[in-house]
Amino acid sequence: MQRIGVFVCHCGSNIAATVDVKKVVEMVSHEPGVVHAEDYQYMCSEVGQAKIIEAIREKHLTGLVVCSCSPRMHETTFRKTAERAGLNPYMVEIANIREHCSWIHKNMEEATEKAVILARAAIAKVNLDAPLFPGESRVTKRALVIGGGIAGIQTALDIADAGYEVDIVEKTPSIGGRMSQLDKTFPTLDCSACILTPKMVEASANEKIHLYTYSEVEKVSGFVGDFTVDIRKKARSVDMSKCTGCGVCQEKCPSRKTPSEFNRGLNTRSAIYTPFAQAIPNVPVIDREACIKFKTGKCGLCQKVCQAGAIDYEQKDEIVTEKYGAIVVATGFDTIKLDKYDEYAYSQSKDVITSLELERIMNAAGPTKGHLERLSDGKHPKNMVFIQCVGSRCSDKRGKSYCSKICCMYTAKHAMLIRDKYPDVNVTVFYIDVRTPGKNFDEFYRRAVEDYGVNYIKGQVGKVMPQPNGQLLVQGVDLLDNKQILMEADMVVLATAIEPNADVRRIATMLTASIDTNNFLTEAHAKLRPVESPTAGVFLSGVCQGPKDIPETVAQAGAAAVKAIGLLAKDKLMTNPCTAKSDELLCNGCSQCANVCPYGAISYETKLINDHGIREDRRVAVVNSALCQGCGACTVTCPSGAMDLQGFANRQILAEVDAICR
Amino acid sequence: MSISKQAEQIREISGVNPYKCMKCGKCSASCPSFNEMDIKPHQFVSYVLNDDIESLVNSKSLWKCLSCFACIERCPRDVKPGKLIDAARQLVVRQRGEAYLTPDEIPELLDPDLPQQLLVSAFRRYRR
Amino acid sequence: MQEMINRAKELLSDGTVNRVLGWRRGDMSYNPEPSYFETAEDLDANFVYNGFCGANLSKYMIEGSKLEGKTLVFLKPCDSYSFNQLIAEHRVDRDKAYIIGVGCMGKLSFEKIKEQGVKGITNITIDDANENITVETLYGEKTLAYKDCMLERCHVCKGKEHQIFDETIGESRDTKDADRFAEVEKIEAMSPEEKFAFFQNELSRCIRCNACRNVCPACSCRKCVFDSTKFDSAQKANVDSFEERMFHIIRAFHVAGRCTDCGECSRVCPQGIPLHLFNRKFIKDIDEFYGEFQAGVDPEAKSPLTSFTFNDVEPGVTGGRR
Amino acid sequence: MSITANEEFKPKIVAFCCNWCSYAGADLAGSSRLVYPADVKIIRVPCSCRVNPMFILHAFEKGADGVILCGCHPGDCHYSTGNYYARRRMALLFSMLDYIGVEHGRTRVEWVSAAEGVKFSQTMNEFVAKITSLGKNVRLEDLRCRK
Repeated sequence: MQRIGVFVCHCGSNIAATVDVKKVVEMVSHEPGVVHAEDYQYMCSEVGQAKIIEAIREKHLTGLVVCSCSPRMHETTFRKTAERAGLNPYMVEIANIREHCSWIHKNMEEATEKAVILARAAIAKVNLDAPLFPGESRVTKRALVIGGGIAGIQTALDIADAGYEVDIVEKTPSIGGRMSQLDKTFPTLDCSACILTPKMVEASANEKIHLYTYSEVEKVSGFVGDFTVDIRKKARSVDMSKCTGCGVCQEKCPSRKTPSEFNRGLNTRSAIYTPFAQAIPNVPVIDREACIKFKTGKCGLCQKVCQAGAIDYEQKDEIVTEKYGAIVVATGFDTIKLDKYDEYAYSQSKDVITSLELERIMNAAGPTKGHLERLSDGKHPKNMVFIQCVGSRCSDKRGKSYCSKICCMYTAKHAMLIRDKYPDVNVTVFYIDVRTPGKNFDEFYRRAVEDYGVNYIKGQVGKVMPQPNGQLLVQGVDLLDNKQILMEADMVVLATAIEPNADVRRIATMLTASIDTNNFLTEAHAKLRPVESPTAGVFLSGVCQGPKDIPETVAQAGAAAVKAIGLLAKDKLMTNPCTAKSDELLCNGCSQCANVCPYGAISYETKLINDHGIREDRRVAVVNSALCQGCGACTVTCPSGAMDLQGFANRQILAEVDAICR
Repeated sequence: MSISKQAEQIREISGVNPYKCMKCGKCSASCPSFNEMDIKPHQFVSYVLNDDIESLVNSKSLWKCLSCFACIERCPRDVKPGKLIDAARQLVVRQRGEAYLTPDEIPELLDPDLPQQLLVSAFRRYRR
Repeated sequence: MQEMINRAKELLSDGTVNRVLGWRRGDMSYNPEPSYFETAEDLDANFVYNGFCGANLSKYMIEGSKLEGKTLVFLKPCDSYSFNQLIAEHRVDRDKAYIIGVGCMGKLSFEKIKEQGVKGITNITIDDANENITVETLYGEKTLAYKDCMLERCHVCKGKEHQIFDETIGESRDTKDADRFAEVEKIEAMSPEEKFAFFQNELSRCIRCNACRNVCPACSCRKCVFDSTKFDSAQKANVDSFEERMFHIIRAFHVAGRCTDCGECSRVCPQGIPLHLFNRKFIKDIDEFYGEFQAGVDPEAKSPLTSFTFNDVEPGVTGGRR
Repeated sequence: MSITANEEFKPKIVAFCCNWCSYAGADLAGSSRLVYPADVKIIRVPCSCRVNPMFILHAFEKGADGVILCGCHPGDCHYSTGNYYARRRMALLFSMLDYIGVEHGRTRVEWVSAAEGVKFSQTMNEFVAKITSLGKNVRLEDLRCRK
């Protein structure tokens, strides 16, 4: 029989306001095994923990039940407390009487009754707890960064700077990401390429950093400290070791009709291409869908003109398997599709564009060589209308419920740049709210209004109507004036909502990292662990976690790097002792458990078993506790009940059920 | 009937939660009858929230709304001012008792200037 | 039968096998029982194979696999599914078995014979064509159609093909003349009250003798969870209908995806409870939800409960189908 | 059903929640103060695949009126595939319970992510209402346990 101490926390008034903690103490003190019960204002405080330690020592407690907040919050705290008093940390169970009780119930009697029942269930479980001891696992001193945008590059640079090997996997032919598509950056208006390119060069030159461009993560197995990752290096059709990056192949390529991904489809590119001039690596790839040689077998022009003999039509995808201790996800974002927003006429008029498309138009290397012109007729616009919150802050099914965060600032930037370069252009911005929290951000927006004369109108646009003369008729509202507005525009720019890159779902599944309803990766704690995913060893960098601008992305990239470095700096990790364990005497050796194990942690051995005097060789399941993550899939598959999960044993869960149904 | 009871009824008939409104004005920006209205579509919500159903019911807007549903279609917050105004109309119509529109009455009411859309939506709404 | 005995004697004498697993003559003509034979004399005197040899010998090979040398085992077509399933679960050793697939003309049920109003049975003989059986009783002879006396499972026969064998002896007959899931569908169509009453009635007869469990080739655990302290589900002396229900559901769940529908549970139940209705419900659901699956056809195939697809039906949808 | 008219029926409901998504979703429901009836008691399990059909039958045996299993959304399981197995197991178990005449609606599976506090609370409210309308579980309870 255990000697159990029950500690009921008031959590200030968080619990005590709705749960009669004194009554809980009184009720549980009669439970089997309970030899001590007390309550305190804040159990997690130093004083509270000291009370626990004192009780453990004085009453020789063998098990603890803490009735407090969620175990996700303080289970570790109280386990450490127990350990300090010499008790095995796994002899601690938490009854969650805050999140699952006091915070959601209003009636004191009801909440108190429930708190007692939850405490009883925890007591029943502790009664069957057994001391558990963590094992050790090694740490591979190498990190993987998925995504080669500014977030991934910064994370990799920081990790490499600490002296660890780091690989970047980027699915496009070059690193650089979204930032490489931007023309200027707010709030200082410096050129995006000017600040990004040096970082790209630094990443490629760093001997600790290895770039896998035009590559994708194919498979991930293992666990924190010891991930095994298959990387598919897609066939580039160009030998990277031979190519000099002279660009002749791209000039000569006769297939030039493919929409340029980099220029958002506003112009076309050749079948053999680098996405942009400063691409790193500066080695083109052949788009086999577009290449005439691959489609018809005829052509081969690029091979003929390549002095270096780098073109290799025979190249095949290659799978590289690497081991990593930590993985950082930096998969970034894309703009949403606008097919559900017919009212803005995006699909009807070439002169209705997204802000990212405007970035390309404004860029000297873009489709218009940096000249602001209408894509329909090449004419210089006189009136431009910017529409904010297109698809953002929409709680209907068409858009995204969140604020995309960056649009207010980049729109101010666009407006300012246009007014600066072309003072003859009238710029009108329709906004719902202008949101500019951030250092020098509001000043930046005010400059657009005060110094550059940008016309900001509070109110949304209802409809954009393309006219037969090529003009766009914009119907909006000025809410402050209470007037409907009908104005002609030459170009309309939509501040399109951003969303996580479509690939993130696949990657999250491989990493068993969770994603929210908007496909953003979930952080381990919204406030306190914002760069860690709930999956140990997986960290988050950049917009894959939530909308953010460049300074925030870089800051988070650094934070993710620090977390990864902290992990890589360890030689060994303690493993979770709540693993599956097979009872050899009961095991049939039927292999069903191994069939469902996601980690390949179960193997079979033929062992000499002494079953109550019967000695025979039997095929029995053996769990590798370093690989087992403790999901319990095997325990349910096992027909004989030989497989059980330590810390969540069959008998323990049944005891909890009993306590609840009593 | 107390005012707040009316406001409650409007919410019930429309199925709209006016608190969801973020005051973006897209409804007013979309409204073809905006200039005819004394209370503008984006203001409907605050009249309901402020329990001033009286003004809403007595407004010109009540009968100027074409039920074209542009605001309902485009509202990013699922607030749908068009449904609110429709609910206010329902309130009035219900108070009048049996005076629903019947197809026989239509020819008398026909006006060459009447938009076709109004006719269709009138049927959609009132022929029960 | 003689051919089987002759071949068994040959294999014994040339040392291919050390023993023979077959059916031994019982005290009555209708109750042969599974047994080992180690000598030619024993085979000649006691080996029997006829319409009453319903017993599935596969499960005995779990122990047979542990014995010295090879064992000759006779398997009927439907028994061979069970053997394959046991191979899949590493419970029998293929190399320790010499399998002779024996023909099967459908197996008989003593209960079915009695049900036809025959009392005071002293002896039963089967004609060579397996068309009729002659029942000698205290009150005279009676002839019954073979078909009317067959086990339920033979009316939904899985076919004449052996799934695994080293050689075959004898002809088989496909006796299928009913829809395998007709009974299940009938119950599914009942109201919840009728269903509950139906099973309440059937299961109230259970005496928890464990015959179903002991005969079942899928129920081959070294120690059953119902006998284990780990689950707090060990047998209680004071059984009631509730516990029978839980026992039979859990037993059916444990063999779900592994049950070959051999029908042994229903055959051996001394209380005549149609236990196959549980297993067949799972089989039917598995077929419907996850595609047709017959345990014991391919030892390499993954069982439906240890595999999945990304788009499986949701439990809620399933529960509310009707 | 043996409930007297003046005695309000308070169902006993056991909710198995996986540690990574649904338990966190329940926590979020708590920190967002999203009320649901106190009749629901949550048991934390590492993964929905840890839930043995036996646990569910056992709960009913001991007098639970409803059992709900919550796990990560398919595809989002912390252990990659656990909920896919749970989905098959529960599909078959629930179908079997329906087959033997246990009112369906007493068992439910719901996928609730860590971000879905609202869904968790809504689900529990719905489930409690459903169980309350079904009344006391008399078909699966072991009557001896009531003594």
